[in-house]
Amino acid sequence: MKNQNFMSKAVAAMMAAAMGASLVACAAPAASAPAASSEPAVEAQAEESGSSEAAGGVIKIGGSGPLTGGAAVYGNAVKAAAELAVAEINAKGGQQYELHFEDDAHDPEKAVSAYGALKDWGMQVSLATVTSAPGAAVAPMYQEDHIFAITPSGSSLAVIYQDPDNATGAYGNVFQMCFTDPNQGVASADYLAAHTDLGSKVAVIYKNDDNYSSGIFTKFKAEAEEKGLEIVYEGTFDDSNASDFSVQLTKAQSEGADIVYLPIYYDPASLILTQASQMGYAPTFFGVDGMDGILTLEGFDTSLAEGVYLLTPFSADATDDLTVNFVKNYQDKVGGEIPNQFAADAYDCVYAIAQAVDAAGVTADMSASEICDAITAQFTSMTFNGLTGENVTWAETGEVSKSPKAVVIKDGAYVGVED
Amino acid sequence: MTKDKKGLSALFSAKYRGRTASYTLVILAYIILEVMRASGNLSSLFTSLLVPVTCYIVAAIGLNLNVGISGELNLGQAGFMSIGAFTGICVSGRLAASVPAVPRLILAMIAGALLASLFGFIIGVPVLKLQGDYLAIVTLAFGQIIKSLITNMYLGFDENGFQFSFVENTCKLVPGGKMLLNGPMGATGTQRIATFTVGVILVLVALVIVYNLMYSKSGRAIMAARDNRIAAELIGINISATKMLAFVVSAGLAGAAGAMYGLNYSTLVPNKYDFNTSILILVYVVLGGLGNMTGTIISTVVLVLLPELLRSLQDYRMLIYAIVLIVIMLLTNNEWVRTRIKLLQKSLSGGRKASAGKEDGKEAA
Amino acid sequence: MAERTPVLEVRGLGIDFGGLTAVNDLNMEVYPEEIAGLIGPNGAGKTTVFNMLTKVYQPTRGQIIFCGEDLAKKSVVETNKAGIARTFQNIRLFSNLSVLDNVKTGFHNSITYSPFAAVLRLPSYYKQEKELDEKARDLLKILELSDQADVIAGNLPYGAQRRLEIARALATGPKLLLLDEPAAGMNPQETEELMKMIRFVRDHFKIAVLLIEHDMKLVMGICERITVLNYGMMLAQGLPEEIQANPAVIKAYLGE
Amino acid sequence: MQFISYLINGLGLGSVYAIIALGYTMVYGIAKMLNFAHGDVIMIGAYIAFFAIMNFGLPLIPAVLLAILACTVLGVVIERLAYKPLRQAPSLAVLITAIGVSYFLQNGAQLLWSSSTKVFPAVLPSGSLQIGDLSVSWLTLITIIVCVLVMAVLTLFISRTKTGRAMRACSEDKGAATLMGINVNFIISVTFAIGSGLAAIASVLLCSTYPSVYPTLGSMPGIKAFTAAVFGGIGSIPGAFLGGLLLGIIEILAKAYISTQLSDAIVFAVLIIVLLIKPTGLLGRKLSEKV
Repeated sequence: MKNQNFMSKAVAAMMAAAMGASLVACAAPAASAPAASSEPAVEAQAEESGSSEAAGGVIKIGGSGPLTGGAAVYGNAVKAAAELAVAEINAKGGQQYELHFEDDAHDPEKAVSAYGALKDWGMQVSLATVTSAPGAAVAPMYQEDHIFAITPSGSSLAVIYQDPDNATGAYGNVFQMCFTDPNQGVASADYLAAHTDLGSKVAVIYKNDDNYSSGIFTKFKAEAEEKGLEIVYEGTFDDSNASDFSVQLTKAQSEGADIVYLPIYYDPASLILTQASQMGYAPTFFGVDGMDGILTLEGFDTSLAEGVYLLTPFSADATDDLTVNFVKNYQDKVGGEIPNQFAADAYDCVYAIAQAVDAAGVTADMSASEICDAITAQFTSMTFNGLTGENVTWAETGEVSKSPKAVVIKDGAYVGVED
Repeated sequence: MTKDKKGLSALFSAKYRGRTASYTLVILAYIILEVMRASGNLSSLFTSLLVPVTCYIVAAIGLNLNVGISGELNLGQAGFMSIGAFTGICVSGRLAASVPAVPRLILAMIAGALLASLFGFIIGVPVLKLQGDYLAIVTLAFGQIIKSLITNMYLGFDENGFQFSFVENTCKLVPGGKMLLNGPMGATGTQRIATFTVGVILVLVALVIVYNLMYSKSGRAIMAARDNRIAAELIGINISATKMLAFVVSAGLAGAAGAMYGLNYSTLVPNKYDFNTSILILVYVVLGGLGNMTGTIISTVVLVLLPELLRSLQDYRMLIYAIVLIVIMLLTNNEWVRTRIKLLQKSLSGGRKASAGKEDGKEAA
Repeated sequence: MAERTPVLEVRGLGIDFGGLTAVNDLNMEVYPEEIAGLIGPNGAGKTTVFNMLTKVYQPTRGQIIFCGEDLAKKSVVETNKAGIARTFQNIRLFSNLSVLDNVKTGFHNSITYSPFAAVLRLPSYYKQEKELDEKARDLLKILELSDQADVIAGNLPYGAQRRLEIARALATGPKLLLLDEPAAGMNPQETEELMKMIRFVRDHFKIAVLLIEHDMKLVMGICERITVLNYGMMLAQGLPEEIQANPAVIKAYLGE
Repeated sequence: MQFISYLINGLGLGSVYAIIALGYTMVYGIAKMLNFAHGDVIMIGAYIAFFAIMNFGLPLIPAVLLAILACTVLGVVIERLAYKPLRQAPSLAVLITAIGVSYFLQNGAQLLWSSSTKVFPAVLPSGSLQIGDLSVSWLTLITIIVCVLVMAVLTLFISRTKTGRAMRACSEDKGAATLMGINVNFIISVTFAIGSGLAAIASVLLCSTYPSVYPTLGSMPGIKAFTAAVFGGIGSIPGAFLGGLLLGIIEILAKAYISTQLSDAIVFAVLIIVLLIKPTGLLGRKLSEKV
C-alpha cells in the first residue's frame, strides 16, 4: 500500500479522456431517443440494426433477465424461448412482433437501467423480468409508465403487489405466468398432507437467501402446521454454501425424515440427490416447479432422481404436440439444450400476449399506454391454453390461476400422479 | 492556511487545484444533466442511472479516504453501504406517513450514516490492529458477516410498534403492518424518494467532508501515518485514532450512500451488497487514482456507464468490460505510456508549472 | 553543564531479543542544553538504545528517567509528548507530503481544534492553521528549507531530507532531540554546516541533543560528552578528549 | 459418532480448500500478489475435465492430466500477459487486474460453454466405507488422501529440488535471488504453473463431490480458500494446508451444531478472532519493520 501516487496523473488523464468519450456517447443516444414513455418512439428504431422490418407494423416486446452472472441460465432460457415464440408468431403472418431482451444480471439496479434502455428502444409491451427481486424493482415503473408487463417466472408477490406483506395494492398491469411462491408452498403442503403414504416426517432444505425458495418455504411451513404435517428438520443454504449438503442431509436422516421437501432450483437439488445417494440416504424427495430441468441436466445421472416427486406446470417429456414441437424447435435454436420451465413460461407469455393483442385488436401504432389498457382488459377476462397449463386465467391482481400437476420421476421420465 | 483567505486565487493554487476541479466537475455535470433532462434530451437509461451513480461516487469517495488517503485496503465497503441502506429504508418506512419525502430522505441518510459509522467504529477496533493484507481480509470477513446477519434479520412494523426476530421470522403483524426487513428478501415495497438533486448534494457534502478533513490536522496525520507509520507515531500521532477517524468517516459516507441507494429502488435484497460490490467500488477508487477524488468521480461515472453503453453487444458486454478493465490497468501502469503522458503535460504547461502540478497530484494522492 | 539534574537518566538499561542480549547494563545521562554523543562500531547497539529511549522497543530491564519521570509504562506517543523527539538512520519522512506539511504534522499535538471544526471550517480552524503556518515556516527558515516549502518531501535532495527530519522533530517541541547519524551521506562542507545548525538549534530552542554519529570529526567537534558502546555494553564515557585517548575505545574501533 | 462423521466431512471439504489455498499462498509468497482469478482457473479446470470425460471419452487419469496441463498453460499465460507487465506496479493495480482476469474467465466460459449447469460425471468411486457405525464416503477419503499427497510432494519439491530452493529464495528476497543468478521471472512462471496445476486437481475433487459445473463455480471456493490461506498465514505452505483443513472443519461443524443460516458468519468470525490473537495467521511469519 505504499506508492500512493502511482497513478495520479496518468490515470487522471486517461480517465478524463474516457469520460469525455462517454459523455459524447451518453448524449448521442439521448439526443435521438424519445424521452417520454408516452411517445411511441418510432424513430428510435433507426438505431436498432436492420433486424426490424418496416416500422409501423411491429409491436415491440421488451424484457430483461440475467444473461450474465450466476443466474444467467434462467435469463438465457427465457430469452431463447421468447425469441422462438416471436419467430413462430411472425412466421404465421398477422400481427408482427419484435423482441428486445436486455441483461439485468439478476440485480434490481441493472433491471431498472435495463428498463430505461428498453423504454429508449420504444418498448410497447413487456415480459418484465425473469427473476423476482429485479421484477419487484421495476414493477412500480411499469405501473407509472403504464406499460403492460407479464413476467414468465418472477414468482414473488412483490412483483405484482405494492404491499406484498398484505397482498394488497396490486399494480394491475403486471401479470405473472408462473405460480406465485405462496401458491406453490400451500399446494405442496396440501399434497403431502393428502398423501401420507409418502411419509409423515418432513425435512426441508431451502435456500434462505433466495426470494423464491424462502417464499415457498414460509407458506409451506404455515400450511403444514395447519394440516398437521410434522416438520422434523429445517435446513438452509445460501450462495456461499451451495455445494456441501452433508450436514443438512445427515441431520434430516438422523431426525428420521422420510420426506425431504426441496423448494429449490434443480441445480442445487441435483447436488443434494447425489450426496444423499453417496451417504445411502433414500427418503422421498419432493420438489416444486424449480425442480423441473433436473432430468435434462447435462451429465446428470437420472437414476438418482428416480422416485422424486415434483409439482410442475411443464414437463419437457410430455407427448402433446405443443410440447413436442416446442422442445424440438428450442433445441434446434440453442444447440441441443432441453428447455426448462422458465423457457416454457416465457414461450407462453409471448403467445398469451399475442392472443390478447389479436383479441383486443391492438395495432402497432398504438401507444404503450393504450396497448396496456387494451391487453389488461383481455388478460383479466380471457382463457389461455399453453405449454404450462390449460384453461389458464388471470385475476385482476395479475396472479395466474392454473393447477400445478404433481408428477413422479420413473425410469428417467415424468409420470403424472393421479389424486 | 493564510492562502485560504486570499479567496479566488487560492482556488487555483497548486495545492487546491484538485479540490476546485472536483467541485467544478460535479456542479457543471449537474447543471448540464438537469438541462438535458428538462429539455427531454436525456434518455430513460441515463435518467435511471443518475441516482445510483451519485451513490457509488459517495461510497467510492469514502473508500478513497480509507484506501488512498489512509492507505488501508478495505474489501468490505459494501457492508457499510448495506447497513446504511437498510437503516435508511427502515427509517423512511417508519416515517412514511408523517414526514414528507425530502426531509425523510435526509433523515434516512443521516441515520444510515450514523449507524454505519457506529459499526465502522466497532469493526475498526479489531481491524485497525492489523496491517496490510491481513487487514484487508478482515474487512472482507466483516463484509460477509454483515451480509449474513442482515440476511437473517426480520423487522416488522404495525400499529402495535416494532417486532424483531433473528434467523427465523416470528413477526406476526396485524393486517396493514409492514415488514421493513424480511430476511433474505430484504426490503420490498419501499417508497422511492431518492432524487438526483439530493444525490448531487450528497456528493458535494462528501467532497467537503473529505477535502476539509484532508487539509487539516487530521488529514495530515492520516497521510503521515500512511507514509510512515513509525515516524508518525514518533512525532506523537496516535495511529489507531487517526486510522479510525478515516475508517469511520469512510463507513459513514458509505452508509449515507447506501441509504440513498436503498431509497431509489422499490426493493433491495441483502445479497446486493456482497464481496463483488465491495470490489466494484474498490475498482472505481483504484482506477480513479488513490487519493484523487476527482479521478474517483470520473472513474465511477465511466465504469457505471461502460456496461450500459456496451448493452448493444449483448452477450459480449461483460467480456468486453473485463478486457477494458485489464487494458486500462496495463496501460496506466506502463512505463512507456506514463512517460509520454508526463512529457505531454510538461509541454502543455511548461517546466515550473509541471513540477507544481506534480506536487498537486502527490498532495492529493 | 551548568545544572546537575540530568534531563535524561538511563539506569541499567538492557534489552534481549529472543535470548540474545543486544544491549546490557547501560548507564548514561544527558544534561539540559547539552550536546551528547553515542558512538560505537557497527552493530554496537546504538540505534537499539534510541529505539528504547523512544519506546519503539520495550526494554527488558533497567530504567529510563526523563525529566524525573519513569518512561517504563509510556507508549511511543506518550514518550514523544513527554518531550523526546528523534530522527532516523534510514530517513523516514512522509514522502508524499510537502516539506511544509511534514513540519506541520510535527505540530500535531499542539493543535487543539477537532475534526468537526476542520470539516465545518470553524474560526478555531482558521486561527490555528494560520499560526501553524507561521510556526512551520519559521522552523523551515532555521533549517534552511524555506525555498523548498512546497516541494514533495520525497523529491528533496538527501541532505535536505535529513534537515527536514530535524525540523519535523523540533516541531513536536522536544526537550531532548535524538539524532541518528545526522551527517550520514553528507560531504565535509555539508557536515560543517550541519554542525553549526545543530549548535544553533540547541541554543535557540534550549534543548538537549543526543546524537549517534560515525563521523568522528563531527562527534569530536560538537559533542560535549560522549558514551561509547561496544557489543551492547558501555565501553567508555567522558569528554571528547578523554574518549579519543581511551585505549579500549581505540582497540574497539581499530580491532586487535 | 455423528460428530466424527461431521469431522471427516469437514476434513474432506477442508482438503479441497487446502489445495486451492496452496495456489493462493504460493503465488502470494513469491509474486506478493493476491491472485483473485485463481478460483476461475478451477472453473476452467472443471470444464476441461468435464469435456475430456464426456465428449472425448477419456478415462479419469488422462482427463485429469489434460486438465492439469490446460490449467498450467492458462496460469502461465495469464501471468505473462496480465501480471508480468505490472511487476513494478503497486499491488492494488495487480489486484484490480486479477479481478479483471476473473471477470474475463467467467464471461468467456459463459460464452463458450453456456451458463447452464453441467453435471460432472461420477468418475471417482462412489459408495462408502463402513467402520462400525461410522460410514465414510470413498470420495471424502480420496479427497483427503490426494490433499495429503499433494502437500507431501509439494513440500519435497520446495525443499529438495533446485527450482524449489530458488522459489524459497525468491520469496525471501527477489533482489538477492537475482544477484544469486536466479531467473526470477522463470520462478514466478513456475509458481503460477504449479498453483494452476493444483487448481486443476482441486477442480476434479471439488466437482466429484459437488458435481455442478458452471461459469461462476470457482468464485466461492476461491474466496473461501483465500480466507483459508490468510487463516493459516498467507505465504506459508503448511499454513495454507492447515488453514484449509480447519476452515472446512469449522464450516461443517458450525452448520451442524450452530446454524446453517449463520455458518458463513461464524467461519468469518473465527477468522477474525484468530487474526486478532495471531495477527499474521496461524503459521505466518511476524511482520517486523527495522527502525
